[in-house]
Amino acid sequence: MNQTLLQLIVFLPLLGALIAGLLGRSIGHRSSEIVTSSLLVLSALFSWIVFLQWTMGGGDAGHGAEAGHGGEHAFVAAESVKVELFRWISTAGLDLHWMIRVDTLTAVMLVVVTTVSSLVHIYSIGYMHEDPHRSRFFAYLSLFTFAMLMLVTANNFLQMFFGWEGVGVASYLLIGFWYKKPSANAAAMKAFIVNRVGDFGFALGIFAAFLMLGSLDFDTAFSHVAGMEGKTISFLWANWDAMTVICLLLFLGAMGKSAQFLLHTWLPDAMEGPTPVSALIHAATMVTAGVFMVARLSPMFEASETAMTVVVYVGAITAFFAATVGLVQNDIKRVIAYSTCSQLGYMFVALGLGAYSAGIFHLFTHAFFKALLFLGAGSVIHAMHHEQDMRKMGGIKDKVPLTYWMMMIGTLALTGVGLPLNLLFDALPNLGFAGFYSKDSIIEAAYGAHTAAGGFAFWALVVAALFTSFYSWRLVHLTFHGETRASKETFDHAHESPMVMLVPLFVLAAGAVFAGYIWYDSFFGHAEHVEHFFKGAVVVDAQLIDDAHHVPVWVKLSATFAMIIGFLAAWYFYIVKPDVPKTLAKEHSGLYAFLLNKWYFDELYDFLFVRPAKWIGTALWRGFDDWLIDGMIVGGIAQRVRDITTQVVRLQSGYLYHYALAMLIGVAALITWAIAAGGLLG
Amino acid sequence: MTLEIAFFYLFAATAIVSAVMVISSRNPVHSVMFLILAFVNGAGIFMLAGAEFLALLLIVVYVGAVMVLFLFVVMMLDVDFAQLRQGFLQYAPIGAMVGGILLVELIMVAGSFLITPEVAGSSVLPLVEGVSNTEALGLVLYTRYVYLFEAAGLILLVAMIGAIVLTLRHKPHAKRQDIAAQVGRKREDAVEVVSVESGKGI
Amino acid sequence: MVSDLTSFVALAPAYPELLLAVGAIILLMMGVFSDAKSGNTTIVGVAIGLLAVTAVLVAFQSEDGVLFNGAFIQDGFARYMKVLVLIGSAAALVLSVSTASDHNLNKFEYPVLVILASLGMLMMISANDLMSLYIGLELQSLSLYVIAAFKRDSGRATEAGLKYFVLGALSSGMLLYGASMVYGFTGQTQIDEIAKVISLGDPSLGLIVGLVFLLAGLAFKISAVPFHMWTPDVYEGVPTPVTAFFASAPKVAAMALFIRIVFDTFEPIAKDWQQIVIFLSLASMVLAAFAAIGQKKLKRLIAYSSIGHVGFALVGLSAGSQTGVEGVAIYMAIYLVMTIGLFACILALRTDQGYVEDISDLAGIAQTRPFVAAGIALIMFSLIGLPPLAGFFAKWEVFLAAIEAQLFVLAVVGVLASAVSAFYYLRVIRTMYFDEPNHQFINTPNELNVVIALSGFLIVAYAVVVAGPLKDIAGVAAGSLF
Amino acid sequence: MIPVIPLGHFLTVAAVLFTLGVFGIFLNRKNVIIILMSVELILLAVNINFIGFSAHLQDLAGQVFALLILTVAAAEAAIGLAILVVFFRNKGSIAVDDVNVMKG
Amino acid sequence: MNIINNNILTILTFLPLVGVFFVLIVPGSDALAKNNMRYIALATTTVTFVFSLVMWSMFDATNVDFQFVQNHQWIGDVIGYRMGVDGISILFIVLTAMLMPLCVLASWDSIDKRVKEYLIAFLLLEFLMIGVFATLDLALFYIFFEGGLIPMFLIIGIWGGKNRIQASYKFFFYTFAGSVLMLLAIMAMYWQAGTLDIQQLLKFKFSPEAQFWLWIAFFASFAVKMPMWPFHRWLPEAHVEAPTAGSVILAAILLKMGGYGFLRFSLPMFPDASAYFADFVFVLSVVAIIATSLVALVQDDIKKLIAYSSVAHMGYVTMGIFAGNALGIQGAIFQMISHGIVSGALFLSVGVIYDRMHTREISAYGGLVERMPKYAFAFMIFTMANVGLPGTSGFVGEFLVLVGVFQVNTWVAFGATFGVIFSACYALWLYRRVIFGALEKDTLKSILDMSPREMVIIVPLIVLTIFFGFYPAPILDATAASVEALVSHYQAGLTQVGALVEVAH
Repeated sequence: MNQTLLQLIVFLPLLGALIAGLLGRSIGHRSSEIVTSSLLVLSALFSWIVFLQWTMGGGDAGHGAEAGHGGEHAFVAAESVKVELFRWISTAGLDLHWMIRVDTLTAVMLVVVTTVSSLVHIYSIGYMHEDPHRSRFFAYLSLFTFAMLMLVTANNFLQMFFGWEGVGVASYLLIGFWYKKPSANAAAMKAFIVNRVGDFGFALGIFAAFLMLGSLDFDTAFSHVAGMEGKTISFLWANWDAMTVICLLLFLGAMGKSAQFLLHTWLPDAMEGPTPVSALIHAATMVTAGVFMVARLSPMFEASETAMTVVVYVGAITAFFAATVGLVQNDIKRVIAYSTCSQLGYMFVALGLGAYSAGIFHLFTHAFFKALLFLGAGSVIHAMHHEQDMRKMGGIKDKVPLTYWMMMIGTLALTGVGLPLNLLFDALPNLGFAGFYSKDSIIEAAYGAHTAAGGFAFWALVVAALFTSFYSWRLVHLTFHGETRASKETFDHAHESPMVMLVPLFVLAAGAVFAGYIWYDSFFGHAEHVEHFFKGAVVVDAQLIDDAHHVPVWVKLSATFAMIIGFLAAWYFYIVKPDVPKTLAKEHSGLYAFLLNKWYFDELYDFLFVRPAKWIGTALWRGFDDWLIDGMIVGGIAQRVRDITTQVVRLQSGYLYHYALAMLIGVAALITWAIAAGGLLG
Repeated sequence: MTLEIAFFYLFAATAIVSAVMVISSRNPVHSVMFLILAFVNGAGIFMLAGAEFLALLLIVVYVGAVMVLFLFVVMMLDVDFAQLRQGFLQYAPIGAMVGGILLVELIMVAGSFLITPEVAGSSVLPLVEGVSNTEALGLVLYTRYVYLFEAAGLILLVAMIGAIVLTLRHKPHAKRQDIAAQVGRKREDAVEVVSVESGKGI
Repeated sequence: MVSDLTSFVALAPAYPELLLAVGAIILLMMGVFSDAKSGNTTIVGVAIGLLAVTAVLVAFQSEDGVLFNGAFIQDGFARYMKVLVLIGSAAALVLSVSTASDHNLNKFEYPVLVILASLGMLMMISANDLMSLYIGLELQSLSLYVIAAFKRDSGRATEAGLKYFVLGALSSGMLLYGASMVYGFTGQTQIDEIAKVISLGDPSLGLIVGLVFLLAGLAFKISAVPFHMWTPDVYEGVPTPVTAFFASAPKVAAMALFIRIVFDTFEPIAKDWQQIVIFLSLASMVLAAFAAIGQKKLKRLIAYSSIGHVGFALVGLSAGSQTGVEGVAIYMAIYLVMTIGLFACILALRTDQGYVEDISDLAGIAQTRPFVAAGIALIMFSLIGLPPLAGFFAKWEVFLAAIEAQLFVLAVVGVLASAVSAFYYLRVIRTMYFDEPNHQFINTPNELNVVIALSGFLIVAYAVVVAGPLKDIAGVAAGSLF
Repeated sequence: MIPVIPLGHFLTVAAVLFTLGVFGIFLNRKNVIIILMSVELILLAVNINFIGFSAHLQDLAGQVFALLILTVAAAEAAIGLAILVVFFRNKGSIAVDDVNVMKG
Repeated sequence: MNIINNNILTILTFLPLVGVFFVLIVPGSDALAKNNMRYIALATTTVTFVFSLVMWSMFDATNVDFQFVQNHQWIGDVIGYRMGVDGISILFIVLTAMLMPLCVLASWDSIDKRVKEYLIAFLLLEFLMIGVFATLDLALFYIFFEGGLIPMFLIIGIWGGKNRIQASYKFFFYTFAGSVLMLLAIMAMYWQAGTLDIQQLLKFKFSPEAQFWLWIAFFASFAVKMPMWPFHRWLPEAHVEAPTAGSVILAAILLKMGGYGFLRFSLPMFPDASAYFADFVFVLSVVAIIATSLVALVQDDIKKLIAYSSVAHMGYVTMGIFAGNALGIQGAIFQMISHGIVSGALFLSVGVIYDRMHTREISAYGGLVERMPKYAFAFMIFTMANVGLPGTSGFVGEFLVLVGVFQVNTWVAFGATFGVIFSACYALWLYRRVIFGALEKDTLKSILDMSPREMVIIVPLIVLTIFFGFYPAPILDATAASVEALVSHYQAGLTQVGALVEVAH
């Protein structure tokens, strides 16, 4: 494989970022936009070349075939191409290099990242055309893409961490792009800090991994996993199973980045950023980094059953939780954000079950349709003059027909609409939108795992699918159907977006429609195909895939049913009887408020962490530093010194007799002492 | 023997009592007088120890000159004796206590004395039988101790300079006789011969 | 019973003293018979010359020896200390050249008394007998009493003189009482002979008491706590050039005497006097550090500072070792330079109203008189003991000796005291550098500038230029005691 | 010619006189001249010590020392009185409590 | 070239004094004279920097011995003039020399009163700082170490802010009180070992009991200098009140002396005591990281916030050093160098706006990005480096330290890693309040972006921050061999821990 090509894929976005960022003012906005976008498009093209070369032509699949037999597997280095760039941290037993590593997993991610990113770039040309800081925006976008590419091409933990943090910063910058909005600033900070909480675990995981595995290089580290069985690590107060600790710590990082339950709070707030950002970062790419990470580290996770179980539970809970919150949100972007959160939960469930390929598959398809939804939403918002509240929309289907249809495609893909023809005739392929394939794969895998966690996950995911369907259709209905609730002026001025924004939608829509069908076999078809496709890049559990394919029919249909129920409910609530939601909300005001306020997580965290932190900080500052150290100890010493000084100065009374007395006392004391010391008295 | 001891006690007791009076009498003139008394008795003690020359010296030089000087100053300064400040005895207890301790220790030392053989035999300037005290001193003062003797002279010089520089005042309007100036005066200084042109005046 | 007066040549070790004594008398005569106004400066000049010549004579005379039947000794240690004393005295006179008239010191007796006092100091340093010790001490002290009260129209000066005198007399009394005890219990007055007797047997009680009294008397002269009480009052009361003199030469001489006494006389009972010295040292360092903080008057501050520095010097002495003595020797040299320089700076700061008295008068002189301010700042930093200035090396030497003698507590308390003392030194610097000026100053006489520059140079360049040679010389000096 | 009076007697007398002298210095509040006299007392005590030792050691050096002390004491008295006089001229008083301008 | 080669350390150390001389002889105090003095200082510091680079280029990183060694008798046979560098010290010299020209530039306009004294103080400081890192004599080390108090005290006190006097006093006393104890320890070492030559002392084995006390004494000095919690109280004040360049030097160099001291003395000379006290240091370090980060969070003064963050960052350094393994120590050194660059840059950045607005109140700013995009960019880079973002130099050190510490004590690593979160909190909170937000305050409406002079100061630091983030090899390679040697020396010296425990009880 052409190494230069790989380098170009990674560094073209950086080049774009530098040009737009540093020279943006000199070369003008238009040039910045064109330069970054075209570099990105170029990068995307190269990615596709690499992807196709890699998955279709190149690589002989021999290696992957042996990998994975029901959890017990020997390590086999994945087939990959590595391009070493230069030395990084290499000292004292640590030897880390900047390197571009490409295997199937990376190739998939490359395609996702560069494609979505280039489309978002192009879309942004239209979306951001009024913004006075456009070149900065494009610089950030490209910078983000670069960091994301560094993440997915990492060959060691630390480079991954670099990309990980890099995307975090880019996300921070982009969320806070409208720096004048306090809410945007707050959201940006929140995103970064919550992510850092995850990174806290990630970092500790890296340390532990280095300690136990002796290397931070993926291949080397993986090769040592086999010997880890039964090894314990002394962490904090006890000895633990080494791999469990490592994986759980690392997973904490993934939770942060992928907005999983407990660390999800930043994602909805991140919608303060410009919509293209939401599409790119908070739907298609960055948030999936956690999924990518777990997949990338699959050989390690495989070694810890506990960790895997935790992953399943967290994913399932997130999927369910986020879906519930999504039901009642009014901000169009927030709905999609919670949806993203929920879908990430699906992915983690897949990973936790060992169906890595299914998780990646969902990641892959999700990127298309979620980006589509976001960009579509952006288009709506653009049309509505930056109105995001769905309660002030409605009935604009005819005003923005193309956008409407694109959103429809996205919704269909998200809710997983498809015809399970395969159930009827084995020979027939299933037909459906992308989400149909990937989501059903996960649900089936959950059932097929035949574990307690799998069972739990199955039901959580099915219910989540129902909710997904409901809120997705709710969104469509509230936005496009029915009577408008927008002000007259806004409604009248609503207009279709320019082509520069629509074309990316078309492309993504194509992906949302076809991606599942085309790649289903590679990701979750026959186990052999999957293994051949991945070439060892992730662990492929052939047994599980097989089991998943052979679940009962009702299981296979459950997702579709859930989808249909959700659709019907939404139709009833928002088209047939638009009063019902309000009545319901009133009747169950507690539950409604609970959901509307996102289970009160923000308030809880504010109460648990933010305010105590500030309080402790103030206490330490005023109490410890100022009062105790400065006031009591230093000030106390100073005061004692002054006291002594006063006394001593008073001794110097100016009176001769006092002076003489002092001398007398001195001499008497010395004599007494000398006599006593000399032992002459005793 | 007993006589000597008796005299010693007499001298000692008088000296001590006088010393107490020196520091406690209200009138400084009395103090000076008691001091003289103390010195005289001290001289007696000297005498008993065989230091006749010093005993006489004490009376002649000290009583005769220094004490008179004291008396002179006391009279001259003409201080107001009556005033006695408050807080006089504020520190007296402490002082008395410390002084008492010191005294006890010093007396303890006095009791502890014993002449070790080495010390007794190693005298530098043994008192020679048959040589009077004065003669003995005279023999060493200008020879062995000439350095100290000369230095003592310098000390007296300092005392002289000091006393003069501190107390001598040239009153600006007092007229003093300057013999050198008188003698050195020449005719030219005193007499001016002026040839006056007639009719003009000086 | 032979006198040493057999030949003049035999007196070679005492030539400097003879020169000074004769010189003093000649100067006195010159003063008496010269015109009061113009003669003064000449006499001061001659006196300075005399001291300088003597210093040179001391420094380069090769004759060591014991004279006058053991009353007088000239050795390396004496030579070193004498040079310091003479430099100190000469410098003090230099400081008075153009400032004397402002302080009513412009009488010919002043230089004469300074010379006589210096002579007394030389005699103290060379004292090898309790009697010569006493005589030297009194010659010095009496001259100093007079000098203290020299500005006889000033209430402060005379009060200072009176206090100095009374307490000085008391201390002399104590010293004498001690001397009598030592004499009585050893039968000797000569220092080395006493040591011989002491080493024969266990020290008797009387000897110990004698030692304490003797050291108490000497502690007064070096103004070690608790015999220091006169120092601040006297330093404040007497005219500044006199303070400069008091703070420099006599301290060195008394310290030299102290060293000689403890090492030559009481060497066999080192344990006993070490205890006392440690006590004096601790008390001086600590008390001075605290007391100085409360001072507003510059000269009082310097007084406490000098008390503190005596404490530090005694740290070296406490060690009771040759390195310790070497340390003290170096310490005194550095202390002398710092003191002289400091007083030069103070005398250089004259306003229309008079000389600076309060520390607050120094406000902002960094801007109006940067040269002098820099001088004071340097000296203050040096007094704190901050490297690379000379003061640091002074402390280095003495504390090193203390550590070697394993006097850890003393050392720790010492350095902590020096940390506390930094506070008041810094206050002076702060006033000069951080505050705004509030006085106009008139120009500095040239000789003061020279002194400031010279001492500043020595302080700054000490490490590079002076340290090595001085250490060698001090080593030789200390060696002669052992 | 060992004197019959035991040395302890001399030393005791001297000690008492010395202590009285010291007492005189710091108990006295009336006037400074008494202090000067106390100093003289101290010197007397010292002299008694020397003389006593001299006699018992059969050694002349003590007497020579005492002689020097006498000489110096005279000089000291002269200077002390001179200082006292100038002080009086400035202050108009020689009360001990008035010797108190400088303190702290 | 041989002469230079043999005397390069002397040249480096004393070059600033040449500058002092020339500044001194510039007559007058008018604008022209001031400018001349500034140019002299700039030239001197630049030349020094060039020399330091020359030295670095001649330095043989594979050689663990001291290099460019000079060893002469000086004061008696006690204190010698001994110079030499190894991998541990050389970079600090380069860092010092590098920052000085920037400091001179940073004070170009902002210091206009008593310029002569100011420049002299700075050049003296440079002399002393280079000396600290270059000397191989313990006493000489102390001389340089402590001598720095003088110019720094004056710099804070004369050219500082409102509370400068209190700040300068605090700075002085904290440091002084700590280091006098070290002075005694130095003497005790001389007494025990009979030499002050660091090379000899490194070979000398102190008894466990001696180590115990010596360690404490050295700790007293270095802990204050670092500063370690709870000896840190002087730092916020000194930093806040010092003029910009003073803060830079304080944060970038003076703090490093403590770390350098630990590395040079505590660890190799008192290995047993170091091992014994390691847990103690760990606890303090963790507390420092967490507590001061939290305190930083609630500051309303920009410089104070950065100062507190410095304390937190120094926590990593102490922790890494006492981890006692190569990773930790490498990390600690890197962290110090990086912090030197980053915190220096942060203070310089604060100086940029302080010069314009004369206030350090965070609330006085907001929305600066509007008028000062370049500045916002620079500040962002440094903020991120402060946060420890990978790709900036701030990350490498932190990472290495934590990896190293994790191998020794997971609790400590666990606690310290919280710093990752907190640093993000306070740094971004600061950034948000100063740079972001709407530009509402009238006073800020006419504020100008960085001038070319300021660009010259800031840009090199940006470049270095990022360069070392991506390619830390120049630093790591320079120190690697020496650190390995240090670690093996330390481990070899660890034979008597048990004995020391007995001593302590």
